[in-house]
Amino acid sequence: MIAWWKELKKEFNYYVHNVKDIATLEKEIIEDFSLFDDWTEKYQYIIELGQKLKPLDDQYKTDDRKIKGCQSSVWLHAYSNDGRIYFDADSDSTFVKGEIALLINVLSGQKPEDIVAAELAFIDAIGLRQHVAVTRANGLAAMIKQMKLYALGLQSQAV
Amino acid sequence: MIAWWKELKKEFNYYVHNVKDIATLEKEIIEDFSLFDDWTEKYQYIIELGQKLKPLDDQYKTDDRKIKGCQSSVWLHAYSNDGRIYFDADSDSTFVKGEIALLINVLSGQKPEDIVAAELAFIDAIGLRQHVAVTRANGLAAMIKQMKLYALGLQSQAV
Amino acid sequence: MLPEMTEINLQPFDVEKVRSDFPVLAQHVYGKPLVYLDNAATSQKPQVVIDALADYYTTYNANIHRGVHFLSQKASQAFDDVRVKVKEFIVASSEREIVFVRGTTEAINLIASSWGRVNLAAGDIVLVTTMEHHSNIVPWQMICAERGAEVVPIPMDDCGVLDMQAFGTLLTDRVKFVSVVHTSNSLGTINPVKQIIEQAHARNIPVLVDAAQTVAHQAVDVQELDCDFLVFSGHKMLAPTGVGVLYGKEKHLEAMPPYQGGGEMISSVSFSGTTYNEIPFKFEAGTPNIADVISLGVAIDYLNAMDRKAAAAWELTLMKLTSEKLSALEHVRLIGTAKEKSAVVSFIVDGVNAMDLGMFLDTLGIAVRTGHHCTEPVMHRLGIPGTVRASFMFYNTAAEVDRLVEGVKKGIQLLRA
Amino acid sequence: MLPEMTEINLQPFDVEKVRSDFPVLAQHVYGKPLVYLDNAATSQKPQVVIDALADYYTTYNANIHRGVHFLSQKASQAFDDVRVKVKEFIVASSEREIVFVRGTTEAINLIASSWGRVNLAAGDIVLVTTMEHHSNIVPWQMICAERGAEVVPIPMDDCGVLDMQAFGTLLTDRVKFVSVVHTSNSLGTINPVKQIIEQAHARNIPVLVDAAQTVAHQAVDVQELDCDFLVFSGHKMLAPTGVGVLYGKEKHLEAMPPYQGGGEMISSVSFSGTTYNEIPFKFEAGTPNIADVISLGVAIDYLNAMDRKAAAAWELTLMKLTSEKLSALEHVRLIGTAKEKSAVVSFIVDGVNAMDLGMFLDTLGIAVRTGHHCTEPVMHRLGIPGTVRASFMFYNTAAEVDRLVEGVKKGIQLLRA
Ligand SMILES: Cc1ncc(COP(=O)(O)O)c(C=O)c1O
Ligand SMILES: Cc1ncc(COP(=O)(O)O)c(C=O)c1O
Repeated sequence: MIAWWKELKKEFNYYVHNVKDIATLEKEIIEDFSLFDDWTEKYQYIIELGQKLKPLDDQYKTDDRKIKGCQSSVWLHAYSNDGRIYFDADSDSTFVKGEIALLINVLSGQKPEDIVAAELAFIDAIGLRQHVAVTRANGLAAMIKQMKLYALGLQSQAV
Repeated sequence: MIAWWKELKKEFNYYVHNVKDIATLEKEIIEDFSLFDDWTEKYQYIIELGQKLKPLDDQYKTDDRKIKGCQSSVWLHAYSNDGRIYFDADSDSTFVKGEIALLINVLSGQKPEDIVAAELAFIDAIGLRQHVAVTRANGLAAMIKQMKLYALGLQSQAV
Repeated sequence: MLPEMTEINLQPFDVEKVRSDFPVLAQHVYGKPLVYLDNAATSQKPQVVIDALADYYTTYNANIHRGVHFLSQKASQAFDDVRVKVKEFIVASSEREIVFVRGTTEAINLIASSWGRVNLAAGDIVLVTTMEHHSNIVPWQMICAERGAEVVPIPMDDCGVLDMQAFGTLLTDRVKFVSVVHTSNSLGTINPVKQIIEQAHARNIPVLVDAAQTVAHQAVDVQELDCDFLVFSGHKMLAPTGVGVLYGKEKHLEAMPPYQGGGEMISSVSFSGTTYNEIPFKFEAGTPNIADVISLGVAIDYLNAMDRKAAAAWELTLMKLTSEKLSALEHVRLIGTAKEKSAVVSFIVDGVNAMDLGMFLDTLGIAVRTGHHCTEPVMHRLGIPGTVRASFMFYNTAAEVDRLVEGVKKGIQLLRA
Repeated sequence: MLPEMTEINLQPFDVEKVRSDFPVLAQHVYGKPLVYLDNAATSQKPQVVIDALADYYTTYNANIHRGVHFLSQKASQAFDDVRVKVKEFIVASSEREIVFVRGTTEAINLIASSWGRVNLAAGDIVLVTTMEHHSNIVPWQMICAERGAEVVPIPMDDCGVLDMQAFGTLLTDRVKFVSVVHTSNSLGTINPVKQIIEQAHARNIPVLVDAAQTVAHQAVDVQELDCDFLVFSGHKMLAPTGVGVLYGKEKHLEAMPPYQGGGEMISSVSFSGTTYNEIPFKFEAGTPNIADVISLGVAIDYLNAMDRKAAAAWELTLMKLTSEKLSALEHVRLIGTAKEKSAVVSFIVDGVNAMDLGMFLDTLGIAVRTGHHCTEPVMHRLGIPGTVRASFMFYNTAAEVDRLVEGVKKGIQLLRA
């Protein structure tokens, strides 16, 4: 993939609703990560994503939006529009922001039922889980759980 | 040593007061045990000693003469005469009786102060400790302690 | 008797192959090949379990759960994997129901202390059996003394069989908890725990099952049993010393206050107030026994990989063989002759002290246990000071049974002289 | 700065020789040689300690104390020998004062629960410090909540030094117990425990010393300290996970009720009444962690055999080197700058999240810990969310310090971008 196009596509995906389905987006991430040789490169790429993540408006950094179980502070804000769910998030950890960027890329703008059903196999496929999932320091599992809970909540609200 | 003489000497030592000092008696036991090749032979010899030990009169098998900390029941009776202390003992375990026989051989008929001071190195020297001392099942340590307590008690009584 | 024995020996189990996995069994003791028949006290460990310890300390030892570095991630992953393995091993519904402890004793203390302190009141009764290990008596006596409650034993008959009629009668409104041993360590009796649980549940009484002597020898399914708690020690099931498992239904663990406080079991700490972590972590204070937990997982793998049915049949074969041969000896009396019985043979010899016989067997390289086996009430009930106990694991052989029987014969000759 | 560093580097300690005893240190992580600087979380183990485990399970694994057979005698002897070694290691007056536990956390829970339940009453105060590990806060909070008592922290200053004047003021008649950390795991501060003990004893208040971070790094003499209790974990002093030590003065241990009930800790059991064993066994319920206790003995032997003074000097050298080099970097701030300090360097970087930096260092094969290190009140007091912590053991090298400093430099570049 040509670099500038990849960039553009990513920015595009982050800030407007997703037009691709979850599976496709996961596949793209896996493709992106296949370029990296080792954990240092992956880490640096996730940091880059984190540095680029749109910051969350301070009004949303409330305690009820804070995710428990992370070593860092993580806030997740969700809203729905047109039957789709959008996420914004922030953290004091750039790495966590990078992880969130990956999750937002895949899940934001999707339909609630798809979010709830998503298995997010890409996390394993890109080798992220082995570095973060087993430690309670990193709240990746907690973030995913919270996103799904929002989707569940907004789904039932919509009904 | 000629066998019958050894036998006689042993019987003699068990039933009348000791005329030899503790060190000498310990040395003799160590000599006796040096004849045995392995633990089976030592075990059998101790069992023999146990089987030969003069049983304790039932009137002395009282709770206050019972030694705590043994897997088997052990009663120890002590009395003094002529400034020397004599022990009689019994157990439902023949092996324990054998151990007691060894202790009585060395300590019975001795002066209280010698009993209190006795280090009883023979127990290590004949390899008994490695088989019995570390397990709380066998109350060898408790028996020695009780003999010394009697000696202490009778010593202070005598004063 | 011979035809029956021959039949028994035909169980299709390759014991020599299995034995070679257990390095300790190749030991010589006093120049004689070791015959290890003290498996109810602790089992030996297969080489893979021993290797797992060395592997852990040689390649990825690290403290877990809060570390972001590679070794910590690897150790955390290995540790967490075992919780899943244990969950599957006892067919729990969630790994949240699996708490790692030091052993059976600590597990029972945890439940008695945590569950008991909030649920027991003056006049209440905790039912146990007469054949409990001390570890399932004393923790209840301690909390009952504190709460003004009482520990009451379900009686057993002379064969070591629980009196289920008496159980029915004892199950009054005062009973708040039932804590029973699944497999008796001194008698071998396998108790009808499913039936006990059903009857107790009919009155809404929770039941703890002490499976210390069970998990290495038969399949356990906590959902099928429907027990509220189940506890066991790793060291009796091929795993290292220092690790055990407490299974508890989620609803109980959620409701129970924490037992020990400290690192790992908290969510946040301040002097104005501390909040606890979720289950199972709420009950795991401090650095856990990481290496031994990981090795417990390897022990479970080992058990899962073998033909457990054949292994269990082999153990029962050895038990029957031993029972037959020993009871054929003059002066010998078997203690514990329940029909439902595990591979434990307890016996006494008229006129021979149990410890004396045990020590004699030791001189022949045969390891048995003697005494009350931490079940004094059993001995008291049967009017005996203790027994000699041979307890089997699938790696024992028929030749070892013969050496035991020969040893007992010789011992009787010597000791009854 | 260079001359001073050169001087520092001249400590006569053959670190390469020592390193070769620790197989894990030869690891490569992500293709890079491992730099293990997470020693305050857990230490690595010398080969002799790992071998002791394998040796135990391969040649004499058996349950202890009640067995009359050879393996049990051998295991019992080895186990009991360690109690004597521990006694000598901390210069206790009797091995009756040495109780084996799972670790520091369990030791403190035992004391809080057993001592606290009979000695704490409504309105009483337990003094701790602001820099306690959660394991020395939460157990006291739990027992105090039960007894209506209160946990009060002795404050510290911005450098992480205890406010001894405040301590004097806080030491009122309401104080019934003082429980203090000897060496802070997050700051490295070494507290004046001897002085604390003297002042508390002047008012007849017993003192517990949490020596988890001390015993591997400096000599401890409980008689000289005159502490009432001292606790530590094996896994932080070259021994396996799952074993720790509780030292208590005989008079306290004698007076305290048992903590857990079960096998080993009883003298006799019946349903009409149970009598407890003598100390220390009264506090050791159930099958102990035999193998790990035996390996703890080997770890003590290893420490005793080395030139501990040189090792300690080397650790402090590394600490000073790291402190100097890190504090020379822009944006870096050291956290914990007490004069009396152990080989722990905690720091934060302005504008860089601690976990991000820790993870970056991990990508370079450097293992540090990040976060609050189970001392949340410290972070709260200093107004920071957490730190990056490099903690040293004598087997670390000056080259590793350089790799850490280089890593931090690069990390700052990347993460402050
Ligand atoms: C000062 C201090 N106290 C207590 C503990 C708890 O030790 P453990 O987790 O081994 O029980 C630690 C370990 O992190 C510590 O550093
Ligand atoms: C039936 C039963 N319960 C409890 C225990 C105590 O187990 P542990 O000593 O491993 O805590 C044992 C072990 O002897 C046992 O056999």
